[in-house]
Amino acid sequence: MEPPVIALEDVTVTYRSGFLGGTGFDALRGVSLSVGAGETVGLVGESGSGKTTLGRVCLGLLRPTTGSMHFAGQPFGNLRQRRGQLSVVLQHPEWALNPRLRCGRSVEEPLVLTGVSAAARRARVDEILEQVGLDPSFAARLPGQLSGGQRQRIAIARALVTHPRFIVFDEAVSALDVSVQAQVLNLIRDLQERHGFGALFISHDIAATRYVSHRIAVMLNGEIVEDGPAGRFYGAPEHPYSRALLAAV
Amino acid sequence: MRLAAYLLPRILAALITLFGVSVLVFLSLRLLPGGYADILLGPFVTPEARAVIAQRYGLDQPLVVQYLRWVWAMLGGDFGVSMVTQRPVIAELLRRAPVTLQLALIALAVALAVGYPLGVISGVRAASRRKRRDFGRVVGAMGASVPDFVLGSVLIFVFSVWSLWFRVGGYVPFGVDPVGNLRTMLLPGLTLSVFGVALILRTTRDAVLRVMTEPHITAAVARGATPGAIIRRHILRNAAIPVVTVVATYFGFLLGGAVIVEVLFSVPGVGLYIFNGLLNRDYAIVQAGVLLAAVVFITINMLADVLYALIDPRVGAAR
Amino acid sequence: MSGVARIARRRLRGDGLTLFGAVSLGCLLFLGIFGPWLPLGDPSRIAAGPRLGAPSAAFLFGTDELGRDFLPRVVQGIRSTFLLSAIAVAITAVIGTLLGMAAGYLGRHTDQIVARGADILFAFPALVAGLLVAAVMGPGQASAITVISIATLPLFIRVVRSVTLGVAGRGFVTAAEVAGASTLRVMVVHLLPNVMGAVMVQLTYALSIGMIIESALSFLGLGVQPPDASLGSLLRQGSAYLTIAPWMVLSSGVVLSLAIMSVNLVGDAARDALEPLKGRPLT
Amino acid sequence: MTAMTAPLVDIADLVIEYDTGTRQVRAIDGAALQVFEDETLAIVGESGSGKTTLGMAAGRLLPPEARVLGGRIHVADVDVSDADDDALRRLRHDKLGFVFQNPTTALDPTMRIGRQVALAMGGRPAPEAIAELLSRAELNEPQRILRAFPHELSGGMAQRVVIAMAIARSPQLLIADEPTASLDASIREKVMATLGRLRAESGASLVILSHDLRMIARHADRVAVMYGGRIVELGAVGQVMQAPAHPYTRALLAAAAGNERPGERLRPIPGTPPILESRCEACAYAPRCAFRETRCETERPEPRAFAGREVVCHRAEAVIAADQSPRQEAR
Repeated sequence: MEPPVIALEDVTVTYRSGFLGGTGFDALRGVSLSVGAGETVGLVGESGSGKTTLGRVCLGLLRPTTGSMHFAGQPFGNLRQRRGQLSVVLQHPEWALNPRLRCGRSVEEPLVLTGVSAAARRARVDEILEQVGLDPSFAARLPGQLSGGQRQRIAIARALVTHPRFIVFDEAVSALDVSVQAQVLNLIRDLQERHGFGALFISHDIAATRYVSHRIAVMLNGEIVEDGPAGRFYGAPEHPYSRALLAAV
Repeated sequence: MRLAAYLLPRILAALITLFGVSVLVFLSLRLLPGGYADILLGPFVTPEARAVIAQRYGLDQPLVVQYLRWVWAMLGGDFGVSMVTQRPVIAELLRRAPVTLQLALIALAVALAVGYPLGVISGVRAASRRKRRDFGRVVGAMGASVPDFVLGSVLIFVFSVWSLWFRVGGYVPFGVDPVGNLRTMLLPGLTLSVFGVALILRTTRDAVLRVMTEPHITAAVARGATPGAIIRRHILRNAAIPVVTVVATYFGFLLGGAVIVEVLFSVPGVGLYIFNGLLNRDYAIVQAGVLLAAVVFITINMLADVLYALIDPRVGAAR
Repeated sequence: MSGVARIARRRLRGDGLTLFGAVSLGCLLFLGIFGPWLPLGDPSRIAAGPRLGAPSAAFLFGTDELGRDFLPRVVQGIRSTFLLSAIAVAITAVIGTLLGMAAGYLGRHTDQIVARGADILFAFPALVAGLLVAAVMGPGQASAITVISIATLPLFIRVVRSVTLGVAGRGFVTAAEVAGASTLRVMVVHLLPNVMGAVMVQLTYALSIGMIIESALSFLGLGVQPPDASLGSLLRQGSAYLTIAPWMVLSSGVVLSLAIMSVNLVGDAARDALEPLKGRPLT
Repeated sequence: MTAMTAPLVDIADLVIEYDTGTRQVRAIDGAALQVFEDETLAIVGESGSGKTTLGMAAGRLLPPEARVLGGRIHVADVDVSDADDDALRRLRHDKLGFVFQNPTTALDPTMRIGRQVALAMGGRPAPEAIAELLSRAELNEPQRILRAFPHELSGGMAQRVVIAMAIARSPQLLIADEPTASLDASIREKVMATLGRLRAESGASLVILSHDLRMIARHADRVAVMYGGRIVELGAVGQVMQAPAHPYTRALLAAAAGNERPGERLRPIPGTPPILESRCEACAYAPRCAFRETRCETERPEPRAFAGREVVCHRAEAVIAADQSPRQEAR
């Protein structure tokens, strides 16, 4: 059987704070989580529960204090080794893109970093823009001329342009309006069917999360308190906290 | 507890800064071509004098040892001896310090008394009337742009033609003749304050405008509070936070500006003393004076940090 | 681009003060740059007119104690005051931007070291530091440039550092990091263009501070040395004859103040454009 | 509904534009709305629909770049757009209460909670009275909270403080702008419940501005759907949510995640919301509308009563008819 794209085993992250690092605070405690190819795992929980920390660990931006992390069966290594293999889509559409770069430049940056030739880059950028539902002419625009939904599409195009094996969506639709949110959620589902990447979908919005996810993990105080198929979150999940989250839907 | 956790790193940082400043001051004069003995003694050096100096200051020792001795001597109150008067520099500096302090306090008092209220008024008006053009900008731009020596020169010219009540030069200590003292000190003090008025006015105006963009002001308006009450209860305290920092910075300017104004108005303060030390190549004075000014400035900034923490409850709290 | 121009024009129309600053800065820069080729007379020609002559049709700003025409001397002063400050500030801006970006983006030890370094420089009141520098390096242009750098470097570092901190937390920087971009690439491609606005604003303020420091040092005789003239050294020259020939102090003083003010006004406008403060009325 | 009594809020033909510095943007394009006593009305819409502008206009709290170009706003018999500063202040002080989106910024960061609440109550309330008010807003340990600064409170606690301040003087009208949007999902429901309970106890009316359809369905009596600066559908929550008569309402419900069954696909609305620069002489929704016909693009629809509600649509009949089968579980 193919190893999961990303696998965390008993990961703990401790932040040191205070003068001379006196007190420690566990942002994550003994978290184990794996995401398979073509699978979306939703990660829900309130602010401060450790969702974003977990996302940063999965992206290789933060080293676990203890525990192990594997990428496609291999030890994670560092981000340079993983160029083109993983990417991220973040919350604020207005901050997702460098306002000084034309969108085409933003989208092609991961390709530049993996050493793709200029001609191949241009073709690939046009192709991926079309896949996220944007006209290739958007490549010449500056982010300031785009709506929030369009910017988030560009960000998704940038995340997908190297055919990564793993993508983290960190509150990627939270700042979008209802109708745009549906567009982007559908886009994520369709693109995953097509490209087969593994995804971690981090959100405080359980309704959006269960719509795009195959599995959902619920975080509370740095621990995963429930991890089950998304279908369960349309009915009655086990953990009382999960049910509290669902009450607001 | 919160205050201690906030202040401890700052005190540490201030000590590191102090250390850096002392190293810079130390090195700046020791590493000169010609050597420290030349500097201390001027161009006419006899070999005997050089030997005496070298021994006295341990100039044959490694730099680190020299530095430590120098610091140790200062901790014991020995900041060197003036070449001209052969008196301890620190005594001379301390004797003149009250004069400069008086000058600085006059300037600071005027700057705060004029700048802060005008800044508040200007900020509130600018927010309410949507006008980019208002007196705050004009006064601020002009005050920040006329250098003190230009203003001072003009004042000297004016009052040399029409003497009026003020006097240029002829300093008398306040204790001896309060009125005579003020006659000589008010002009240089006011000259020094103009930049401060502009600085504090601009900072206050910006701070007020910034506070007035915050939702809690809208919330207060929505509760039906009167403009006066909103200004008194919500704006003044919030806007004071950046002003505290700027006042500390202004103090640094005052220490430097004192040099110019004291030279211009012949006020016998620290600035004039250091300047004359420089002209006489009496470098022990310059060295000690610069160090002292930096120490005062660092201390003032520390105090500002404390004040800041008292005004803004968010300071020092975990993010 | 035309959008920026349009906004600039709209701003200027409703704002005479900024317009005044921009126009007078333009005129002063023109005089400073093209002064030597303008038919204003020779600044160093002795006995071109009477000694300490009052302003007249022939000598608009009067003459000095050697009978030199004061107008071309003031123009020469504008040139050297601007030039000296601009050189010092430009060098400082480059160094300060690099250090501030490094401190803000790399964080941790780099941040600590740079921040402490900035604190140390900041602890020297500018003119007091000027005395020390003059003692070490001797009076002259190099001293002036050094003092201006000491005074303005901490400002650049602090502002750039804090702007960098804000930008570094944004999504596009994280995305580039995840894509495997090197630290240098992130700084050059993603951070630098986004801190430039703040750098430009700071540049104008630093320039006005630089001009004040340069002229103050020259006024004290520690900066530009005769026979070269800066606005500060002209004031020094004039202050010796303050009571009998006040036009020397007045003309160079007014021009100096005007120069600093126009730089300040343009800086204010740049900052307003970058970070508009819109408070709400209290009713 | 209490249609017989005079409405507490009466807004008609309201037109508001913003001067963005480069152009005029019309945020409210002829909106009409009445709020009656003792009811909860929700105004829903996406960003840019004009809901916040409408809510703030009721207290004349708009930012200065906003211009009211026409129409009428009466709140508790005060003509808000015409009142002088004093009358306006009295209205806000005695009859209105506002709850803002982000509670931590709606509180003065340098002032202790106790003093802020006291200022909102007016006079010199006893500490017990302040604590009592905080307990009514379901804040445990009011004594500790009194001494706290805003940054020491969680978002949920801060919002309860803001709510307590809003009801401190028993206002007749509460306006809450996205009151739970900045809070964690697990406490949203509780904070809304508190707000609803306090409203019911005091008999005030509550206007909730929100984009969250599901939350509104649980907490409002009537709902007003905004699009392009107008109220396009207005009626009882159950009716509007279960059988929308405006194509935009219908599309919005179909696009919102949360109503779908497992495996079912969301149906996004094609196109983007309009940004008006002047009066819209057609239906603003027409370019995105599945039901549009030629007159939708040439003729501005006016409000009309239809199927027990008010709707601004030429094609409402067709919309209702098309909606006989699905979508029965808006809860």
